[in-house]
This record gives sequence, structure tokens and C-alpha cells, in this order.
Amino acid sequence: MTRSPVSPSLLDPRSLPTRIGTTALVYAALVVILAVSAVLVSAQGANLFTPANTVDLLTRSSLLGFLAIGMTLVILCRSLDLSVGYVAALSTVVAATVMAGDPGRIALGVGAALGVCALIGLANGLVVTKLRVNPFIATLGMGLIIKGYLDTNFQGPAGDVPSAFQVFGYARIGLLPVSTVVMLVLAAVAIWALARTRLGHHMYAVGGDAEVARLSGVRVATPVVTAHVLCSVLAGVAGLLLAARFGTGNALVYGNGYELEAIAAVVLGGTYLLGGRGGVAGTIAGVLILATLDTVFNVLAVDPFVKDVLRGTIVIAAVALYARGQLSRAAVRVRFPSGGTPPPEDPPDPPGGPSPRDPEPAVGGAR
Amino acid sequence: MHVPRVLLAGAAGLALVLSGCTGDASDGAADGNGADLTPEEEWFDQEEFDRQLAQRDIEPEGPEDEPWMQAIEPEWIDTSEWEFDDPGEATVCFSNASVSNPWRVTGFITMEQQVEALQEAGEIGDFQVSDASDDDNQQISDIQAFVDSGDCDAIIISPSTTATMTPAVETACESGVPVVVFDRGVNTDCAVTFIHPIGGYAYGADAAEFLVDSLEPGSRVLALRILPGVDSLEHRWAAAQTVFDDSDLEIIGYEFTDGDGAQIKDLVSQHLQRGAVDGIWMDAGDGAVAGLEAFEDAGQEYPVVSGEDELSFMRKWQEEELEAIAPVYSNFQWRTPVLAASMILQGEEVPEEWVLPQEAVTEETRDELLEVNSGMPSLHYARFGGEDLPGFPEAWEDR
Amino acid sequence: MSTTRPAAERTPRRNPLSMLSGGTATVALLLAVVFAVIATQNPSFFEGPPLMSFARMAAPLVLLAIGQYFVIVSGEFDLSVGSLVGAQVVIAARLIDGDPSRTLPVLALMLVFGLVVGLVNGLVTTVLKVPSIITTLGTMLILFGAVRYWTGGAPTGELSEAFRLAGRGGIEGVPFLGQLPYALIIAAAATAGAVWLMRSSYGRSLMATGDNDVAAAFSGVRVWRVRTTAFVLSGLMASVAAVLIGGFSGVTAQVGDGLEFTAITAVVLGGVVLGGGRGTVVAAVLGALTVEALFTLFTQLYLPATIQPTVQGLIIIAAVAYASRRGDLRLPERLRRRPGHPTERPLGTSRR
Amino acid sequence: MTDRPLLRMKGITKSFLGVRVLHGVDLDLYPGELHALVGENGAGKSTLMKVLAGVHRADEGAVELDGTPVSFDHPVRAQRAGVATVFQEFNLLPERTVAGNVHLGREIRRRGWVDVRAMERATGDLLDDLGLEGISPRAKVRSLSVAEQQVVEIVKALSQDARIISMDEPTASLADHEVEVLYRLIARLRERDVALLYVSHRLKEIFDLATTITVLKDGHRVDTVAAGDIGPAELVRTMVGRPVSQVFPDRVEPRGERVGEVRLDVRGGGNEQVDGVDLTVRGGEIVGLAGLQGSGRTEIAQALFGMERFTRGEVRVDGRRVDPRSPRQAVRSGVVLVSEDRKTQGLALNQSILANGRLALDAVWPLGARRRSRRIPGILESLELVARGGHGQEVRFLSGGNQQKVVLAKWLAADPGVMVLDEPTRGIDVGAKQAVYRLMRELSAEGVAIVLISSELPELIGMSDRLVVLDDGRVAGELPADSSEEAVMAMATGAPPDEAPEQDPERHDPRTLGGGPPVSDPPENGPRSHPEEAAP
Repeated sequence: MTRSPVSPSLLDPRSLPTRIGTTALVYAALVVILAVSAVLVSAQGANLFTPANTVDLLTRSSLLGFLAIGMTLVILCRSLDLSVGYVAALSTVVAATVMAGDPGRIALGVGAALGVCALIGLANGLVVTKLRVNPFIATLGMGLIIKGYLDTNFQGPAGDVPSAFQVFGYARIGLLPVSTVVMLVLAAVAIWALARTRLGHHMYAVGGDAEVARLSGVRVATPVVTAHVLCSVLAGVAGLLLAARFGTGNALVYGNGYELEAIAAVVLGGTYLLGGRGGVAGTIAGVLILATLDTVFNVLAVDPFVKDVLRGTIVIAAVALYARGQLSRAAVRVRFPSGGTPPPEDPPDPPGGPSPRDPEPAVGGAR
Repeated sequence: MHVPRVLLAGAAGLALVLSGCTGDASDGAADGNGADLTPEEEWFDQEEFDRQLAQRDIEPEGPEDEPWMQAIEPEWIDTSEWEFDDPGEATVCFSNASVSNPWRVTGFITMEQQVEALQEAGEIGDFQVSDASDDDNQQISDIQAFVDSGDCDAIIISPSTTATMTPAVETACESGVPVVVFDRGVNTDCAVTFIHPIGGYAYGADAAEFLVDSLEPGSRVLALRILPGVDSLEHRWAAAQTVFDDSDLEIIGYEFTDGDGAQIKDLVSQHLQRGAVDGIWMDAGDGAVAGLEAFEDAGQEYPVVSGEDELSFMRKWQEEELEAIAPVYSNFQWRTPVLAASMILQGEEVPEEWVLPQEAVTEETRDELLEVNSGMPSLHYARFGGEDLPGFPEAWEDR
Repeated sequence: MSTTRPAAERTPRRNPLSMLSGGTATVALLLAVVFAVIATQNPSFFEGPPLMSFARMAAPLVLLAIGQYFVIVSGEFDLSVGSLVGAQVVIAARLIDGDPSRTLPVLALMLVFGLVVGLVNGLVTTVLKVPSIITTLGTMLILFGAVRYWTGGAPTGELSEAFRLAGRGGIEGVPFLGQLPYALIIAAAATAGAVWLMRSSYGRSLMATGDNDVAAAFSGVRVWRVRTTAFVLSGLMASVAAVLIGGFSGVTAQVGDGLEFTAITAVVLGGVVLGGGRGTVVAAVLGALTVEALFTLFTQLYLPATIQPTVQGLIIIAAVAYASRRGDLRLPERLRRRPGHPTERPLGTSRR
Repeated sequence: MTDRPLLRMKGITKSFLGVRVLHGVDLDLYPGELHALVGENGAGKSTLMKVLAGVHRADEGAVELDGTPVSFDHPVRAQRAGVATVFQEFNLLPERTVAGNVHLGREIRRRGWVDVRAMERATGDLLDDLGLEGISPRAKVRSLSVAEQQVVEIVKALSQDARIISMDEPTASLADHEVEVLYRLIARLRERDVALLYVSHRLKEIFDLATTITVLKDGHRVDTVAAGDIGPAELVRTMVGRPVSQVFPDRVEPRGERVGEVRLDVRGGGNEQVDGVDLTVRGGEIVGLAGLQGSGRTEIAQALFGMERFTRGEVRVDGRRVDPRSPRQAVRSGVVLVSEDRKTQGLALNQSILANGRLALDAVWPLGARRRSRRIPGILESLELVARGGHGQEVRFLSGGNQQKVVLAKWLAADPGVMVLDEPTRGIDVGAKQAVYRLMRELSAEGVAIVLISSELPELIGMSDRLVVLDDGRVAGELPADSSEEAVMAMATGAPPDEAPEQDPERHDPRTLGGGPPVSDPPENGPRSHPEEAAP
């Protein structure tokens, strides 16, 4: 262990990068990917940053964005939510059926949809915290429950979204789709809330170490439940966006694997899957990375199956990259760099002495 | 901790009881898992039903040996406003819902072959495709991207879902280029032409009527469906329900199989344990063979079965001399949109609603079709209608 | 929430609940209940043949559950098994293409392929320190896409009868049972093998690694190797499961979809703790049987197909909640995550 | 000191799962006093504290604060009432800042929003107030040393305006000079009339600090005495219930054939943390590694054990050249390490005693494991391990001492030639300590070469045959077994015995919390900030 006073992060040159480390890394990755993509696309004689593609990219990012912001909160609390896809689907049908094409009922529809989602989130949170069901299973089960309900009651498209509300899905301000603006605003709010509200602080605390939080007087369940509620509500918003774009509710969207994509975005954003570390800023970058990939694949007309292969590879590669970054954050102060300044009586490396080689990964990770 | 545990016991109990009740209920009803035979009005439109059933017997207009160019009761409309000076330069864009199942894969190959043929002939130029892999939202973006890019001189759309694609298709129409929609429809007629075979009701009815005709009254029929909520499939079931309703067959119930052979075989074997199954109605051919194997493994004789013009099923049908029918959801419809697009770009007339023939494969037509497709892989569709395209048969054989 | 009781003052043996607290008892109970309900619906179910066909259908899930167990108990996840099974079946169908002579080579190739996939999952997770949920999610996408790209979107070719024997055939003329499915024999053998393995030095190292990989490493366990091996085992099990599934029902486009979650559900239903270090193989196997039995139950009850997921969800949550006990897994979890001494940090665990 | 107790606990009784761990314990706590709570592990000290802290609820008995009965059903209630607790395991969040940890659960808010600046200011003030400028409120706890984390814990308690602070083994992980800082804190707290409840196994501290001592044994209060009225030996007797003739057992007659042979020989060993390490240990010899926290003791242990390799120099075990790149290779070459952090590095807590005992065998010699593991029950017996649940019991249910015995058994099963013990007696009770000491004597008699690392100088001096003193990653020199603590400290702090260590800041800078002089020095020369911090 290092001698302590070397610690305070602000003064230790090494810890400065590592403090903002991951997020910076994520945005770096985003820039790199954008650059590479731009080159690739222009190699095809096209241009990645045409208004059309930009809008396309942003639109793609807004849907995933809503889901990923919520997922970030849940993961920060050391939980997980595999039900978001189903919640979003439910939200589309609830909203569409309540609105029933009547512009006057828009508010009602939005309220109803988000309300239902909030309740589901509450249920998730309570099952996880009170019944102590592993979130993986709890939310997986919740997803199944919702699926059954949807299959039984809403086979396929249902309801009708008034065109007034479809604005949410299609209108833009300049190149900026309204939905993206909303997403970014919510992201900003989330970032602010995490930094400036007790609940935000407590989410990190509970995710970091629930017992510590408890002993410090934090009501451990509250942040977790809140995170789940918010996550479901945001999934609901995603559902609203879908409904606005579809002009109707469609239960089948649960089949699109949104949950895993959202988790991927969060982890791409550098949030620690075991909770307590990370943030929404990174997640947004993660979302943009995925959206960029989709757009590029589209512009280059990549075979749909190759898309999957590339997506998988890139996600793994990116996260592996961060993992490398993570290791450096654990770096201890080097007291004798490169053999340091051995005092005269200290014999230099004897010839045939052990040559430094990489240690076994299991125990050597840290250098 | 006590409260939760009570809760849990409750939940678990509730779950089981719940299942138990429905079980008893349906036993009382003696017809399986509530497969009541009044179709959901959401999916059933008597008028449309009657029309489709009628259309089956109408002689389509168009070249004898080119079903993909035939049309049933077409209303030809003028397309001169879209006429393109040099069609050979025209870019045709195709927004595909997905190629996520063998039927769509086969169709898409046919389409690509048709495109090559037309490009050879200089009747269309560039052909851009985007695939939404079954994600409605994705497809909306795709269509939007086509419109925004402004490269497209004609847009072909195969919607992933009927209702949800409506706004996107409307945007496409508004962009001022001709739009061709095929397979599933949308709730707007802004497209220049909407191409589709007769439809789901006809399909479901073909299958159901065959079962009704070939089974003794009172025979037990099991319905295997892929998944709920997909309109084309729901229509098939709705039609079947209607047909079965005024028959004397006993419908044991219906199950969703995801088209996964393992599940199908699993489910069928279980129903066989509960009692005889004399007939099987399927809303699509996927995994039909697995279902039949369940009978083999249970040492029972084959049921009367309705599959699809998918080769694995048809070959089984031939080998085992089953009593079967293969309703068809004409796969050759994938050729037509490209042809329609080029016709439009040349200002030729096209039917406003282009209803393609849809003729079930029966014992008479079976062997001939198998002959034509002898070299094709097992998940190929017999009525793919690409026999005269240059790429035949390699393009379909080695995918 | 709960209080962590001081270690010294606690005696599990005196805890009357501890008998039940392990998931094993719960899942056994649940399985019994489900079978009981099935029996009421279909008394003939417990005569030989129906039972055997149940076994035949459950066998692949049992194998997948065993594979998943190794990974989960080592503190990781394997989401790739579903698409691995799918890929294997499709590959087999295309390569065999109905030619019996190719059966054995292809079987060998499948095992190798499964091994390689497992190896990649393992090394990426342990050496590159990518959370296994991401690693295997990636592999899942890659396999899914690659195989479909290779076969042009839909499976081609077909499996030979010889290939299908394992999943479909069995030893005929066994008294009472009628036909004894090979699938059952294979699953039983795999279970026995897994039980033996968990008693072996490897199993013990694996268990310790899942419990506290730092301590394991300090005791001389080559954590990365142990974990990687777990992934390899999972890959192999998936391959064998693929042989059984392909044999059982032949090749279809959707084969394998969603199996990863079913397998994880089965394992967790068996009371195996996600995060590692606790739970037994037998429990995992029982979990698999329970899940399969639930599906059977639903059909036997003629439960409306659309409601089945809901009931499934309720039962899973209830069962897991019931098995999870106060104080369980809290204490160790906390300790594992303590900053403790900087020396702990170098051993960055790759967990999730 | 007033005559009215600030806190009065009466007849506190607590049982877990039917096992009664506290039998009607009484305890009075007066403002400004330090009340030491002593007893062996499992005597009920921690439980009593946790009852006071509101972690546990007493089954029977009453707690009075200022004469008014209180009952804390949650830690936060206790804190609100001014009762703060510093638990043995650090209750800090490594990923959060010092300020964030100090105010966790009581974030300062302005107009509803958490005011991070204010929290940092408040924390900074407290730290300055206690003369601890060394720690930045904005530093992530992850980046602090163990000692600094300990301080943050106490600051956290202080920031709650606690009138009662109870500390469970606060010095368990501190080096002697760091303990000095704690002493100063405690002095300040008492000036503020804070009442302190203090649990420690280190008798020295107890007699340095305590005004009153309460002895617990098996959940009963044996006695409460003024610190002046009792001597160490007597105190230990009351605790253990048996006379402890002397703290450190005599050397045992050597019998192993390898006694006297050089078993471990390090020449010029070095890596990023240590440099020019020469260390020779013979069979039957116990060599103590002395030095401050962070002087490189643990780093050497880890290098020998293949965790952080020596990148320079060479290591020979029984004459064979070794270069362990992993614990596995180290164990194969005959070197084992009883690491300083039992719970995170020593044990798989959910596994059985037996499983942990044979883990090393399973990991390193899979083939022989089954056969060789047959010895383990015997080894556990010889260590007097007591487990109510038998050897199948999960180790997390064992007391610290017994857990340590499991770790030792694990390594004994591997027949080590060289045994490195890093803080082997940290946080374990007197009885267990004795067992460990006896074991060390036995092993060395059988010819095992032992390297002992300990922050408790008396232990180090009492057990070692030779002392190798480290300073800032280098060997500062060797001392005979009978050296004085002062001599060791002086060498360890890089100052000749007669000099004050202040003269050479460059060499002092890395020392935790400033140049804490030998324990004997007066508190005046307090900690100083470091060049690093001083630099703008």
C-alpha cells in the first residue's frame, strides 16, 4: 500500500486523469468512432454528417437514451432492470388506447402511461428491496408478467395517437429532433439530481456499499426503489416516443431487446455494473456511440447479420478498453520507477537476473 | 420477514390456483385452453373475409405463366406523373422490415434476382436496401432517412407492422416520389400501389376448410400458432376460427410456438399424452415436420395437417403420403414490387391495389412443385416464382 | 433492511429455518407441487412413456443449467448459450446436409466450436476484464449474426438420422419405461459428472473463486484459469444440448432463442446465488426440471397460451423470494466489496 | 467529570437465534471519560456496542441518555441522539470523497439542493481543527491510506456533534506512530467532554488511555474498575479467566533437521515499491520485519509470495533460485503468506472450515489434494479451533481468532519451508494470540523459516530472533532481538536514536499523518502537512 499522504487526488498527478478518467475515455471513444465512421463513409463516396444522417443519428439516440438514463440510475444502485422493454411496450398501448385519437386526452394518456410505469417500477423496487429477490430475476419475472398481460389483452397495434402528440416523435428544431432535446434535458436533470440531491448521493452510497449507507442513516431501500420507479417511468417515456412515432400502440416492441441494448449503452458509458461508480454523462456518450454505429451501418447498407457481429465486437472491444483504463485507476505510487535510484551499495540487476515479465492475469492485473 | 413470506406463499399460491382455475374451467368447456371460436373482432372483418374467400375463385388478369404479374380485379391507374426520363438512372430504395425468417429470406433473394434482371435490362438503376430487423422504430428511421437523403426516385416498403408504419409511409408519399407497399398494408392509400396476395383470411380458410372436409365430425384438432399480435397471422387464425365454428370439429386448443421446432414437438407430444389428435392446423409451416415427428415418436398415426409451401413440409408430405394441404402466402409477391416500381417509372399503368393470386398446394400440384424445387434447401418456399430469373437455381440453392 | 449479525454470535445449525433456507429444499418442494398438480390433471403422466418424453424434453435444459451453474457459481454470467445452441444446430445442419457419413466429424467439430466459444468468453472476461454479462452479450450477438450471415439468413441443409439419434432415439423395450431416451442417459451422466467435478479440487477452487476471488488467488488458485474453464464447460454443455435439441426436433430458424434466460432462471430457481460461491449442481438440475415441469403443467392445464408467461413470472419471483433468506449473502457481499487494503485492488475481479 | 452518568445501560440482554450473547450487562458512561471495554473475542463487546449504536435491539434492559430512557432501533436514531460509533470494519465508500463520506446521510443542503462546497468546507474545518490538514476533503477515500480512512471515520463521528463516541478496535489496522494521532484525537475529544467507549485488544492503549475499564466475559460483565486500580497481568487474568504467565511463550527446543540451514535468501530484491532488499532467514529462525505502515513490509511479503514480483535482485528458497510470478508458484516453491487482511484475502467466507482448510491443496496440488487434506482435521484440532457447527460450518460464522486459525491450517497443510506472517494477530483475542505464538515457536522448532510482520512492536520484539528494519522501501538496518522499541522506531523513522526525526523533511514526507515520533514523545510535535499538499 502506498504511503498515505500521497493520496489527495487533487494533488496527485496520476489520480487527476483517473478521477474524470472513464467518462473522458468514453467521449474520446465516441470521437474516435465518429472519426473512423466519417472516413469509412466518405470512402464510400457518401457523407456521414449530412442533415439526413445527423437527424437519423439523433433520432436513434433519443429512444435508447431514455431507456439508458433510467438503466444508469438502477445500475448505480447496484440493481438491474430487464423489464424496460416490456414496460415501454405497455406504455405505448396504454398511452395510445387512452388517447384514442382525441387531442384533448393527450395529457390523460401521458399521465396514465407514466403512472402505470411508475407502479411497475415501484413493484420492481419493492420486490428487489423487500423480498430480496435478485434484481436480475425480479425484473426478468416482471417482464414475463407484463408480456403475458400484453399478449392476452393487446394483440398487436391498439389505440390511436392524435397527430398533435406525434409531434413528439417527428418534429425537430433545426436539425435537433424534439425527442432528442427532451432526452438531453432529462439527462441533464439526472446528472444534476445525482450530484445535488440527497437521493442522488444516496444512490451512489447504496450502490457502493449498502451496509455502509445503512449504518450512516441512509434508508437503503428508498434510493433503490426510487431508481427503479424512475427507470420504469423513463422506459414509459421511451414508450411514449414510440407511440408518437407509430401513431398507435404496439405491444410487439417488447421483442426488440431494448433492455440489453440499454445495459450495453450504460456499460459502454463507463458505469460500473456493480454500482456506486459512473454516471449519466458517460451513458449519453455510450448511447451516441451505439446510435452512430447503427447510422453508419445503415449508410453503408451493411448486411443486417453483419451488423450484429460488428455491434457485438465493438461493444466488447470498447469495454475491454475501459477495463484497461480502470486498472490504471488502482495504480499505486511508484516509489522506485525503473529500478529507481538504487543507492551505491545496492547491486544493480545481476546478469541473468529475473527479467520482468507479465504476471498471471489473475493476480497481476494491477500494473 | 414474516410479512413477505406470507406474501410470497400468497403469490405462489395465487399463481398456481390461477392456473388451476383456468384449467378446470377449460376442462369443463372440454375444448382445451379457451380456444373459443369467435374471433376477436379486432382481427376479424366479415366483409374482407367474404371478399378474400371469393377472390380465391376469381380468374386473375395477366400473363398465364407469370402469377407475379397477375392481378385480381385490378383497377388500373395512370402513373404518368411519375414517369422518369431515363429509368436506367433511377434509384429504387427498399425499406425491408427484416429477413428474420426463411419466408422473407427466400422472398428477398427473389427480389434481388429480379432487380439484377431489371438492371441488366436498364429498366432501373441503383437499388438501395435498408433492413429494420423487425424494429418498427428502426424502420420509421430508415424510411425517414430515405426521404431526407433525397436520392430515391421510388420507395418500396415492406412494413414490419400495419398500423405503426402508417405515419412513416405517409411521410414517404409526401416526399413526392412514388411509393410501393407490399406484403402488409398500412392504414393509408397514399401509396401508388399496394401489392399483396389475397390474404390471411384466405390462407386460414384454405387450411381450416381442408381439415373440415377431410376429418370425421368430432375429430380433435390442435392449432399451432407462431406468436400473437401479428396481423397476417391473426387473420389466418380468425378465419380458421370462423370456419371451425360452423364445423363439427373439436378444437382442443391453440398454442404459441415461436415457430421453434423443439417447442412444437414438445407441445404436440404433450397433447398426444392427453388424448388423440386427429388434425393439426398451423398458421405457418415453420416446424411442421417437428410436429409430425411427435406423432412418429409417440407411435401414433399421422394427423390430417395443414402446413405451408415450405419444402421441408412438402417433402415430408410426399414421403409419408400424408393427408395434408399447404396453404400459400405467395412468396413470389417479392418480385412484383420491383416490377411495379419500374413500370411506374416508365409511366405504365399499375393496379391501385394489386391483389396477387394465392393458390394452396394440394396433392395434385405438390409433386410438380417439388420437381421444380428439387435442388432447393429445406426451408425454401415452393411458390417462390423465380424459375425464369437468370440466377435460377444457384441463387436460391447456395444462399 | 436487515442487520448483519456479528459473526461470532451466529450458529447456523441452530437455525430451524436453515434447513429450508438453501434453495435446494425450496426447489425440490416446488417441483413436487408442480408434479402433484400435473398428476391431478393427467394421472397417466407418471406412467413410463410420458415421463420418458418429459425427460427427453428436459434433458437439454438440464445440460444448459449445469453449464450455466459452473459459470454462475464462479461469479459470472453466460448469456451466449442460447445463440450458441442455435448456431451449433444450424452449423451441423449445413455441414451434414443429410449425409450420414459426416455425422461424427461434425459432432467432433461442434464440441470443438463450443469449446472455442467458451474459451473466448472466458479469456475476454478474465484477461481483458470485460464484465461477463457484456462479453457474453457480445458473443450472443456475434454468433447470432455470423451464423445467419453464413447461411444467408435461414438455416440450410438438414441433419442426418444418425445425428438425430441422440436427441430422438433411445434404448427400446425397457420394462415399464418402454423407451429409455439417450437424452436422459446423457443428462444423467452429465449431472453425475458435474457432481463429481464439484467435489474435485477444481470444483472446490471454482466455488472459492466465486465466493471470494481475492482470497482464492491468495491461496494459489489461478482465478483466470478456473473461471475460463467454467466458461469452456458451459460452452461444451451448450454444444451437447445443441446435439440433443437438434436431434429432438431437427433444424428450424428459431432454435435456441431465449434459452440463455431459461437456463439462468433454472439455475437461480435452484437457489444458486447470482454472484457466485453458493449453491449445488443438484439444485441447478432440479431447477431445470422445475422450469420444464412448469411448461408441461401449463399445457396440461390447457392454460391459455397468452397467460403462461405471467404465471411463469409470478412463480419464479415467488420461489426465489421464498428461498432468499435474511442475512444471506449480505455479509460476504459487503466484505468482498470493501476497499480493505490497496493490495486487494490489484486483483480486480471481473465480476459482471 | 460530573457524577451523573451521561449514558446508563442497565441489564442489557441480547440473544441471536436462541444463543444468548449478553447477560444483563450494566454500564455507566460519564462525560469526558474514556471507558475501555475489554474481553476476548465473542465476549460480547461488539454486540454491546451495536446495541448502543442502534444496530441491534436489546431483548431486555434499558438505555438511559441523560436520565431519559432511549431505545435506538436504527443507527441514525442513535446518531441523532449524539451517540456515534466507529465500527471495526471501515464504513466508508471508496468511490466517494472524504466530505461525501463524512456527511453521508446528513448532506448539507441549501435551498433543498445538496451543497457540496459547504460539506467540503465543514469537513476541512474539522480536519484542520484536529490538526489533520494532510487529508483533503475532496480526495476520494479510495486514495487514502488505512490510517487516514480511520481518521475519516472518527471525523465522521465528530461531525455529528456526538456526545458519545464508541470505537471498536480503532487501532486494529494502525501502525504505532499512527496510533499517536488517534491519541491526540482522543485527548481533544475528552477536552470537549465527549464520552468515549473504547474496545481494544492492545492492553498498552487501554492503560495509556482508559479512565475506567469494564471487563466482559462470555456476555457477562465481570468487573468495572478505575484504570489506576488494576495492572496488566491482573486485567488479562480477569479477561481470560486463567493466569497468563507471560505474553510470549518460550522458544522450543529445535528438532527439525533443517534448523540452521538458510531457507530464504533475498539479495538486492527490488521492484516499484521496495529496493535493495537483502534478507536471509534460516530454518528455526523468526525474523521480524519492522517499519512504519507503508515502509515496504507488506510489499516484500507480497513479492516473496509472487503478488508483486521483484523485478531486480534474486530470491533463493532452500538454495533454489525462484522467481514466483503468482502465489501458486510461491507455494510450490515452499513459501506461504498469512496475509494481513483475513476477510478479503484469507478466506472464502461462505465455504466450510474444511473447504477453506484444503483450498491451498486443491489449488496447488489438485492430484494429491484428497489424500493430503486428511491431515487438516488434525491440524485444526492442534490449533484448538472451536466451531459450534463442526468443521462443516461456514467460516463467516467464526470469531476472528478462529478464522485466523483456519487460515493458518490452510497453510500448514501445504508444509511450507518459509512462512511469512503479515499481522497474524490483528484483531484477535488474547487466547488466540497465544495459540498463534505457540504455533510459531513449534514451526520454527521444526525448521520452518518464519518472517513476521507486525505493527505491534512488543509482539515483534518478543517473538523475533532478529529484526530487519525498513524505511521508505529500503532496509534501514538490522537489530538484535532484545532491542528497545525506541531503538526500532528511531531506525524505522530514519533518525539515529538520539536525534529528533524532524530534521530531514525529504525523508519524512511519506510518513503517514506527519512525522509521528516514537510513542513516548509528547504530542506537541504534531503532524505537519507534506510537500505535496503544501505545494499549491
